[in-house]
Amino acid sequence: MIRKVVANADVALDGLTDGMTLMVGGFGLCGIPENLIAALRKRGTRNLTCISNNAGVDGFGLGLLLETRQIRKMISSYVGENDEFERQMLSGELEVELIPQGTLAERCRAAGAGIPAFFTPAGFGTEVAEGKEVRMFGGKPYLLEHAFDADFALVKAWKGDEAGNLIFKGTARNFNPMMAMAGRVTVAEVEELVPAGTLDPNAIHVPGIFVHRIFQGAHYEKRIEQRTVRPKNPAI
Amino acid sequence: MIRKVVANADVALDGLTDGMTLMVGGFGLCGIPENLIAALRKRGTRNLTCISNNAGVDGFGLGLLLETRQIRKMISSYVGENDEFERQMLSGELEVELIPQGTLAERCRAAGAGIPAFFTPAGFGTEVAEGKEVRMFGGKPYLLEHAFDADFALVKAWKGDEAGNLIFKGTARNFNPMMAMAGRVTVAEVEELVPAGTLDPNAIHVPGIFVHRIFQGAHYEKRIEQRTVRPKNPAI
Amino acid sequence: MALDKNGIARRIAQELRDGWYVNLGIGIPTLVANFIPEGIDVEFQSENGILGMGPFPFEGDEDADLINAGKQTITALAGASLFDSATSFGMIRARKVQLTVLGAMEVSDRGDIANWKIPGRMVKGMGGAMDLVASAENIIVAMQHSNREGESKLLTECTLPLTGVGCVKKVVTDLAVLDIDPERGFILRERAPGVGVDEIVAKTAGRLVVEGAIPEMRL
Amino acid sequence: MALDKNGIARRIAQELRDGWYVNLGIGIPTLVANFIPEGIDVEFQSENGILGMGPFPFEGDEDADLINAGKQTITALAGASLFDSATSFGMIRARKVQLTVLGAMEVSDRGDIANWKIPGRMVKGMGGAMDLVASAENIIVAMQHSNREGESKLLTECTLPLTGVGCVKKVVTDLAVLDIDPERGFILRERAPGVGVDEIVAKTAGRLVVEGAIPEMRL
Repeated sequence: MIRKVVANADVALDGLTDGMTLMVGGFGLCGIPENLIAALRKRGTRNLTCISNNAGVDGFGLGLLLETRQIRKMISSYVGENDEFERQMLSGELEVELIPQGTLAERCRAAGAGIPAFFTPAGFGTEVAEGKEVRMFGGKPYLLEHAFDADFALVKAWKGDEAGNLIFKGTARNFNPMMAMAGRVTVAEVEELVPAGTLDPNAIHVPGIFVHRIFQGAHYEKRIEQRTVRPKNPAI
Repeated sequence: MIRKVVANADVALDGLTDGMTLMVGGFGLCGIPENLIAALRKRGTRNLTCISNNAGVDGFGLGLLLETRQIRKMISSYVGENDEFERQMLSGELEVELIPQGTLAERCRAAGAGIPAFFTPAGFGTEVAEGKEVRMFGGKPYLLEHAFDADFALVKAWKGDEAGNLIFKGTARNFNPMMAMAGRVTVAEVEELVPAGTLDPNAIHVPGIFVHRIFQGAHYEKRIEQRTVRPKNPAI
Repeated sequence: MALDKNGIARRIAQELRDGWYVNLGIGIPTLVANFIPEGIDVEFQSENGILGMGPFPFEGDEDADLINAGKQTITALAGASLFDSATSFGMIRARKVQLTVLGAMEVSDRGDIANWKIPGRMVKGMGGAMDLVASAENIIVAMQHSNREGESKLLTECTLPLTGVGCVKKVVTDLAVLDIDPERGFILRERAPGVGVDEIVAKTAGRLVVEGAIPEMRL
Repeated sequence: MALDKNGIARRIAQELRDGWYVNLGIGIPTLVANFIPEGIDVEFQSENGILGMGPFPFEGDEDADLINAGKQTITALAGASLFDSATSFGMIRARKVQLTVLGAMEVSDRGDIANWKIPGRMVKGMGGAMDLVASAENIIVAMQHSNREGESKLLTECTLPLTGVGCVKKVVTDLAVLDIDPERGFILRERAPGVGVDEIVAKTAGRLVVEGAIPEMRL
């Protein structure tokens, strides 16, 4: 079997240098590569461009890398919930490119599928369309969008095996699979790393060919952003 | 829950009429909708355009619909292994459009993902490129290809539930998921139909939203085209 | 009397049809799930990757790995499925979702919508809204008829940066139900209980068509 | 002496590098899997949707749901994964597969390949070949040096309809190993045991570069 297992998050980031473009999986704080973000903060790599649906919150997720000014540019669909982000953006320290969420997902998917460009309806007639080719299909206008190009993809899965195969849980899947497929170097951290042959080959979400390095995360906090519950019926 | 279960293959084809365009899942004889093909033959619908990677063999798979001259046009990547096909093609009774396999898969995927067109490298410089837009990305030429448009998609899965969720087994997955996503009306036949809530929501290959009708096939022959084996070591 | 948020949600819920897949935006749209009419089966999609979304979990059952697009903890119903963001927006663009309900800052009488950006204010992003409005065949906007300054949100032309062009088919506000005919403008269909047509006319800045007697909503 | 099919496959197997994902075409390429050098770990991809393809099943263990792109029954090794055709060609186009080995009817000295269609004969289709050759960075063609009529298959210009343009980097035939430099043509690297350079020159119709002493293959 092809060897992909690395000892820890620090080793997994070998070769990640200043000025690189990274994809970082997750939706809000759900399914983010916590251990890789922590290691990247420790590593101190600067001037990064991050493609990630959101930008974390103050003190967690990508917010940790914003605090240390390691991120030069964010490419996201939604960046609320983050005071430090807002401060840096308004002061001009941080460059921000906002992209419709489906376009963001499809540009990742295109990169991992060797499709350099595709047409999508999102953003026609809005400022997102500025400078983009518009073409009609079936009487409806579409924009030409391009595949992303990322030096590294940092993703988080529930389970993974030594062959690099990944399985996600719940809505923690989100952007992780497409980013895993898109990275020039893809690093996956998993809650549980198992021997090859343990996972059902039918149930793999990301085939190991897309994953270059894999390790079991030392610790997962898995913070919840909006804890919404209903009371248990006391009568039951 | 949204009601999708139908009694059998005959009912499942309600509304499928002469001249329609169908997607039919499978690779060779692996993962083909056997019961739907049989019902379609019984139904006698004619003048069909079939988008399917292959055209079956004499007496099985789509070969059954070729025998009865129900297919006017095949859109495939490979059509060997079928004498009746060859006869009809050479005599001009059957129209054939050959498409690179990856382009075929991606044109199905595009239809199910609401992407009207995309660029792909396959076929540049060959007769496949004739009449198609060529564009350079990163110094490499690509062809513009369009999403398919299919009135019906007929697919076959291993397990399915009442909500229309599908799970495939082995390489019987092949074109079935993308075709399921692409059909204006998608009909899925499954080896085992189970109540909603039985399948692991993490392990679904095709979410039920794409499947309009589902039923458990009455019988599966699952013919093997090339039975290749190695002898069991008698010493063990 | 003008409807409260639950009233708007309750009226929109009447638009649900059996067998529909529905995407509900954040805010008033989310409340629609609480008013599904008897005998109607619908399934909720959340664009971060779930179909068959259920109610909030019981206290103690929250799972950090199971949230909706508003980042709230949720549950999954029997028959639910989970998928990645590309598949999720694939089903949205391919029009497998029959109804999208979302909020807006402004709607024009040709169906344009603005709901993501106010110049001079911190811009948080469009999230999935641009994909949803550009793709959905059936979009209902849930909003107040007027903004906090008392200005109409139903305009001839949106003044804010657009989210989508010519896409909104129906608007349900605290005062009225209006269809949009791009040729003619807002078509007044129903008024909130006790709200007069005059008030709606006064508070609608865009072209408004009032034909015949306008019935009160039945809630 | 010219190599037999297994000899060609054995020589190509020497090109495998540890950690590569490899796609083997039908025919001679399939045989390459039988000659993986000691200490080299590679994983085989079949474009109908499997990574980690293993050998043929034992008699009685055949599974109709587990075949390769040649429609032969196969097995899956530990660590295998299964996927749909769109994902399969996605990984091919995105260049995740490090080596593609396939047969050909003709190859030109600029790396063009023809292997799918002979005018006047029944055309069966290109299958996945056009996607593979247009995408792969590293393509080795396995074929006989001459066709059944004794004509060279290594040409200045392909006469048959093309499968791909300027994509082949290396050709291994029964007589020789040749690299392709689009500027200079076929570069003779090795000759089959006992085969003379003269024979290779005589049987190569395209531009052929012979520089220095040409070693025999070590098999």
